[in-house]
Amino acid sequence: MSRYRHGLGLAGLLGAAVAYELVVRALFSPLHVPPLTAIAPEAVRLLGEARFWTATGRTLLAAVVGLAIALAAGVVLGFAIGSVPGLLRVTSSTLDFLRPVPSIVLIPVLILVLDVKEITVLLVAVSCFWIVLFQVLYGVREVDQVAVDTARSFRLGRLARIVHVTWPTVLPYLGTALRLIVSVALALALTGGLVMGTAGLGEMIWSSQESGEVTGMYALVLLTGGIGVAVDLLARLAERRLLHWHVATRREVAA
Amino acid sequence: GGDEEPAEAGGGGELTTVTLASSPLGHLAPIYIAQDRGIFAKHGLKVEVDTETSDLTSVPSVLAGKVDFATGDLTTLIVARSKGLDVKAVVPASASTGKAGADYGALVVSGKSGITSPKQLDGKTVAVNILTNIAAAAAREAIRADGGDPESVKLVEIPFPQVPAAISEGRVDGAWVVEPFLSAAKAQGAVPVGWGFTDLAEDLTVSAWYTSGAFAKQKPQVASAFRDAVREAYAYAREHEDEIRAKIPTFTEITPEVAGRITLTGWRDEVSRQAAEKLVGYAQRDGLITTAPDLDELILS
Amino acid sequence: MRAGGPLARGAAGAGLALGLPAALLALWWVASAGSTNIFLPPLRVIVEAFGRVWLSGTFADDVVPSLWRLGASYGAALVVGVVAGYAIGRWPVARALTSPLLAYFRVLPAPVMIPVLLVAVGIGDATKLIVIGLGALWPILLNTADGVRAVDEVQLETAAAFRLPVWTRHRLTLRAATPQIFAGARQALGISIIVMVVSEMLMSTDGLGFTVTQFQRSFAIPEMWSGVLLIGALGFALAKLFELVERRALRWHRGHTGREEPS
Amino acid sequence: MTAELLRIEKLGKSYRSRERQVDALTGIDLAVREGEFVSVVGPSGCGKTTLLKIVAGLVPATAGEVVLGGRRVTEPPADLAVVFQEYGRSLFAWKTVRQNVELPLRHHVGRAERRALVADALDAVGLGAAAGAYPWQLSGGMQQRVAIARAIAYRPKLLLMDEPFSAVDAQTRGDLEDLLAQLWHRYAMTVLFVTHDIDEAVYLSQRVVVLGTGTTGVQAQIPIDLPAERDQLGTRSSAHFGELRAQVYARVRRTPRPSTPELLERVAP
Amino acid sequence: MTAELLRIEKLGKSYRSRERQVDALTGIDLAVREGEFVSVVGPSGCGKTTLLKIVAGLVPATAGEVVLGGRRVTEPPADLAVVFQEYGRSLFAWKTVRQNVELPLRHHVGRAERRALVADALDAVGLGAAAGAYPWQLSGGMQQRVAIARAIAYRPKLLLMDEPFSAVDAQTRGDLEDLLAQLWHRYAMTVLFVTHDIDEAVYLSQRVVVLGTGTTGVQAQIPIDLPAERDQLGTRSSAHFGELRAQVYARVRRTPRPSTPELLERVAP
Ligand SMILES: Nc1ncnc2c1ncn2[C@@H]1O[C@H](COP(=O)(O)OP(=O)(O)OP(=O)(O)O)[C@@H](O)[C@H]1O
Ligand SMILES: Nc1ncnc2c1ncn2[C@@H]1O[C@H](COP(=O)(O)OP(=O)(O)OP(=O)(O)O)[C@@H](O)[C@H]1O
Ligand SMILES: [Mg+2]
Ligand SMILES: [Mg+2]
Repeated sequence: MSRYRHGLGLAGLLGAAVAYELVVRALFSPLHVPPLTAIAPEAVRLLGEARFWTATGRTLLAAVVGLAIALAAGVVLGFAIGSVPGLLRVTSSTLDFLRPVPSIVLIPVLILVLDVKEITVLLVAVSCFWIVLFQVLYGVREVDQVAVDTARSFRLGRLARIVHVTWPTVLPYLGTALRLIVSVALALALTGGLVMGTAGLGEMIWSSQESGEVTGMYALVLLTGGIGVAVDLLARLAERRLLHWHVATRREVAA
Repeated sequence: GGDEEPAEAGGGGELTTVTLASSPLGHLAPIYIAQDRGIFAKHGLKVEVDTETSDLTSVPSVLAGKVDFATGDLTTLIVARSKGLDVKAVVPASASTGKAGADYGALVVSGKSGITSPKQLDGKTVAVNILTNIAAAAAREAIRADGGDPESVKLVEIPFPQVPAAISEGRVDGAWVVEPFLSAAKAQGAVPVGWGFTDLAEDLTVSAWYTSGAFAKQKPQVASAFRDAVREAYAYAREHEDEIRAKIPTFTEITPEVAGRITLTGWRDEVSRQAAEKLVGYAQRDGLITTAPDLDELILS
Repeated sequence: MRAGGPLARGAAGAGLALGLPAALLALWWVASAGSTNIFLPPLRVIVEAFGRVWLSGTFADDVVPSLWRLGASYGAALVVGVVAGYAIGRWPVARALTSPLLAYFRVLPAPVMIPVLLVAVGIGDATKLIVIGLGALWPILLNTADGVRAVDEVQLETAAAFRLPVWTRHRLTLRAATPQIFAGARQALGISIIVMVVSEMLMSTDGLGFTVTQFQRSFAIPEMWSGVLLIGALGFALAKLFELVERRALRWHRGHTGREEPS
Repeated sequence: MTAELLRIEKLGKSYRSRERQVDALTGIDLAVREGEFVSVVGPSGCGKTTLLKIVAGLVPATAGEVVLGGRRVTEPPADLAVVFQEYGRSLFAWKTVRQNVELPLRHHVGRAERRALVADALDAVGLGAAAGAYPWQLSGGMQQRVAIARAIAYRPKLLLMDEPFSAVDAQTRGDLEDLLAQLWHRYAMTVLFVTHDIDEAVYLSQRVVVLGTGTTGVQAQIPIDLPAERDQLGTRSSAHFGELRAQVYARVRRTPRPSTPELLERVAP
Repeated sequence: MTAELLRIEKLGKSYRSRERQVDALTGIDLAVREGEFVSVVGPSGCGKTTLLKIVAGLVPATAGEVVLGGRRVTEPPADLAVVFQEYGRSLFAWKTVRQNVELPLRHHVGRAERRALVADALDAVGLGAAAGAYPWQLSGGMQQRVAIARAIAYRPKLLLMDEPFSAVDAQTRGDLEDLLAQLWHRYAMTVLFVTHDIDEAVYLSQRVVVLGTGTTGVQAQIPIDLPAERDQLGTRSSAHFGELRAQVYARVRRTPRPSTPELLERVAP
């Protein structure tokens, strides 16, 4: 089953690749949007370069650190706000106000106290934090009153209720959040390179753009997306292990 | 930053470290060469180039003393100065070659458009990389100098790398573009019709290395040592263009083949005061600033 | 316990909602009052700039185009996200087929896509709409898919046993997934405002993001901060609007999970 | 004698997961005539619900087959109504009681007739006044009656009920039993009825099927030859009722109980 | 005579929402002694579950008060266990059967003793072999027994059970009844037991409380003076059992039924 599923995923990717090739060849000049047949060899060449791996390492590091911060902060705050009565009502307007402020606008201010690497991590962390926070806040609302009543009747404390009742209920929502923030983290780590020149894949892409190396740039984009695919695979494996009891997972395992 | 007084030029002793912030662009070539050839050391300096920077971060970084020198285009520096930001231009980073028809930036149109002169762009859409910098001024001035009305032109922001595609796909009617994209655009059928840099001023300083007023005041020797070293580097560069062209591919993604073909920026020793005055005028006219900055404060004497 | 009419309760609610922001603003006001850092101007100066900039023609010139872009792409993302998310959540084959592909596209940041879109669709609003839409799409799509996947099997079995028409069954499944779809839509709202601002930083001639960027580039720092305030206020207003819709649509869910407060 | 409607042959079902394998049903053979009322009794966990779900085409069997009206069941057949054991979860929380009952009728009957059907069904289960309430505003027994109302308003040919009266009080239960018997007579439905109440099984049905646990299959099929017209007091106190009841009890008692671990499930190695 | 443990006074509860107002309970007065076994019967929707939840401190009353061991109940009191009517929803889907039963014990007893308690409780309800399964892998009756096992493993002082045997077969039900009676004796628990089965109520309890619908309050309290030692066959066939049963039946029959719309709920204007 699992192999079959991965086979389908591969088929999806191949289909998209073929579609891309056809559309690009039909509609675009290879100078502006190169076909895959031109990008792929370039990507393979990049894979052999140490430079590429260093850049990838840097980008992934920023993404991972930012993501970890966001996850920790989002989960802690989300559970606190979501499970302490009244706290949501007090904080919600502030959250709503702060949520849409694009951190990119604040870069000139942030640079006064942080360096670009830290800002990149911060960009990642802030964007992912909001996603985790809201996903947790919505997840907390799924908690079944009967389950809570059961826990309360056995006098499980607030913390124990969070661990044994709220947390597992929120977990599927967090699963969704995880897949969202994994890509957001990568995308923003790249953006850091693109708008601030933070060393890494984003900066390489920027540099290729600035040097008019269109094919090189597309090759980098192709490889970056590859990271996304790999991470998604991991996320799905994790879901099968951690959420095996959840309707969604068990239905698919049975199917 | 540099925390010690520099030794006298040429003297031995400790080198003062200065940090430079600039994106990895062509104008860094003379700096790297100067570093290789010990020109900075000769002036008692050791430079560290921080390429992890951008337009967004360089001015605050310099003002906060996180880096000593950075590059910025002259219009941006003028605007910053007029808003009270204490920036000081030290030495040009890139300059117009001063030769219309052979400059490193130009106003281009599609070869198929039938447009042959800038004033025909009246009422059309023209791309510049940033609306508030020298590119916009250059584009406007090219049209104005040709007798057109820049007010009627719709300026949009398109980053330089996308200009060749935007022109050849007909997404914009004209675009201000610099090397290496000027060459790329020409190779894809675009034709230059205006040379805004030379229209702006005869000896236009396009961008400059600048520092903060505080730094210039506290460590005047370092600032002038840096200026002298860069000037010496430019003198070398003027004589050894091939070395510059060979250097560019080592720190950018530009291929040696392209680097050998593009028009290089001019290297000048002085931030042109005359050009700056003109730019102030344009900036006032285009509504970028309301009060003219004191150019004595802006340009390190 | 139930003292006070709806008016009093409304006032108490407003007090709860606005208390913290008011306190924070006051704190900011005091803390920044003596600031000499040009990048962190006193709130007083920012508020002055706010009046000057936004309570004039700029509002109509910039906020209106931004709002229209936001509305159009958010709406489109909602439709596409729910439909695609439903298909992916409902049919494991669809999920298996598209999962890596979508993971691939999710990673691409807007600045990477814009050059491609520039060539493909040009410099008009279309590019911005697509970029905003793509930003808003993922949370909606993923949440819809996961919400649909998690629909109670007894509900699906009930619908199947009574042989309800296919469309009714799809509608029921979708309805059962609405709590999580709303979570996605809520995420997307915040994200799309941000992406709207970011997308207007490129290739734009108007809009909130454009104006804020211009302020930033021309070192009009108080004006820039006033733009940030406006963006926050906009987000706040849209979030409240969203909540209004959500409260109506998810009342059953509050009741079902035992959170329906007496009114 | 009417024609055979449902034939279950060598039916088997095992649930497999990574850690456990449970043979819920093995070698079940059963035939139900059209218009028959058959009750299924058996110990908790013996596979009654599984059987019903397979007959309803909701769960695929892992062995054998179910043939309904000459057709192999692979998806829910037409004119079927099910009252699920998990009545609470089978109601749609965002729909009112009325809308829940109305839902299956929407594409079959006109608006006016639908209204009448729904109102009648709700009145019949004593929930006329709760039509506008949401399921989560109701007590357990009320929710169960909504599920019953939905099934009877639908007027199915085949009615599958899984412990439909488990959550209502004795008196309501009696009323609902009579209601069901009446409807069955009037609309010539075929009913497959799972219950834990042996008296109820005897009182309502024409045949009681005793199911054994897991691998043991159908233990007994006891025909209930009580007169067609039954009533709570008369029938239940009749001597023949007592005999039949005792007979079923005896069979049930002899059925291996699932509380014995070996029978409850055979955990795969 | 032992001391009074629970006193319920003028208890009232109305559920209010935008469209409806339901008076689930009005003017309930009830006292329970320590170690007493009290059953509550009453028509579906009369407020039994609501009463239990108020006693458990899970739902706030809208009138009157509940005093437990001298303290007004505002939150769940110590040493309380509840078997909820919605047994399915009260089990944690992400925990195995064993973990579900173990959860309330975690902070009270050591690991070894806990293991033993859990294993005993599961064996007692016949689910020893299903300890490693997840609730959704179990049949309805099995789930209900997990909930029972969880409550009895906890050894509460006060045990509230809401139709705890509704989903199990007759024989298992009998066994569980006896198990409960035994535990009640051995651990001197106080039990408040909601059921729809009047025989069961009489068989198990020392007193049967008949609840009326909505505004009608407690209809009757019938002391069950059967001998302390009871057994399924002997007790149930005794003449006195029959008398008591008839007495309760008669009271229940006279109780206004909620199927009458006016009584079911009073919709607020
Ligand atoms: N989804 C499932 N996954 C794994 N095992 C299951 C599943 N559903 C049921 N079972 C197992 O199948 C067996 C039969 O279950 P079923 O629900 O059919 O019993 P039942 O006769 O309806 O019992 P009850 O009277 O308690 O409702 C049980 O042992 C149960 O554990
Ligand atoms: N959350 C709620 N919101 C509104 N009304 C409710 C709610 N819970 C219960 N009710 C109403 O309160 C009344 C009593 O409900 P309760 O669940 O206590 O009855 P019950 O005696 O346990 O019935 P049953 O025997 O059917 O379980 C019912 O009319 C029901 O509709
Ligand atoms: Mg069952
Ligand atoms: Mg109840």
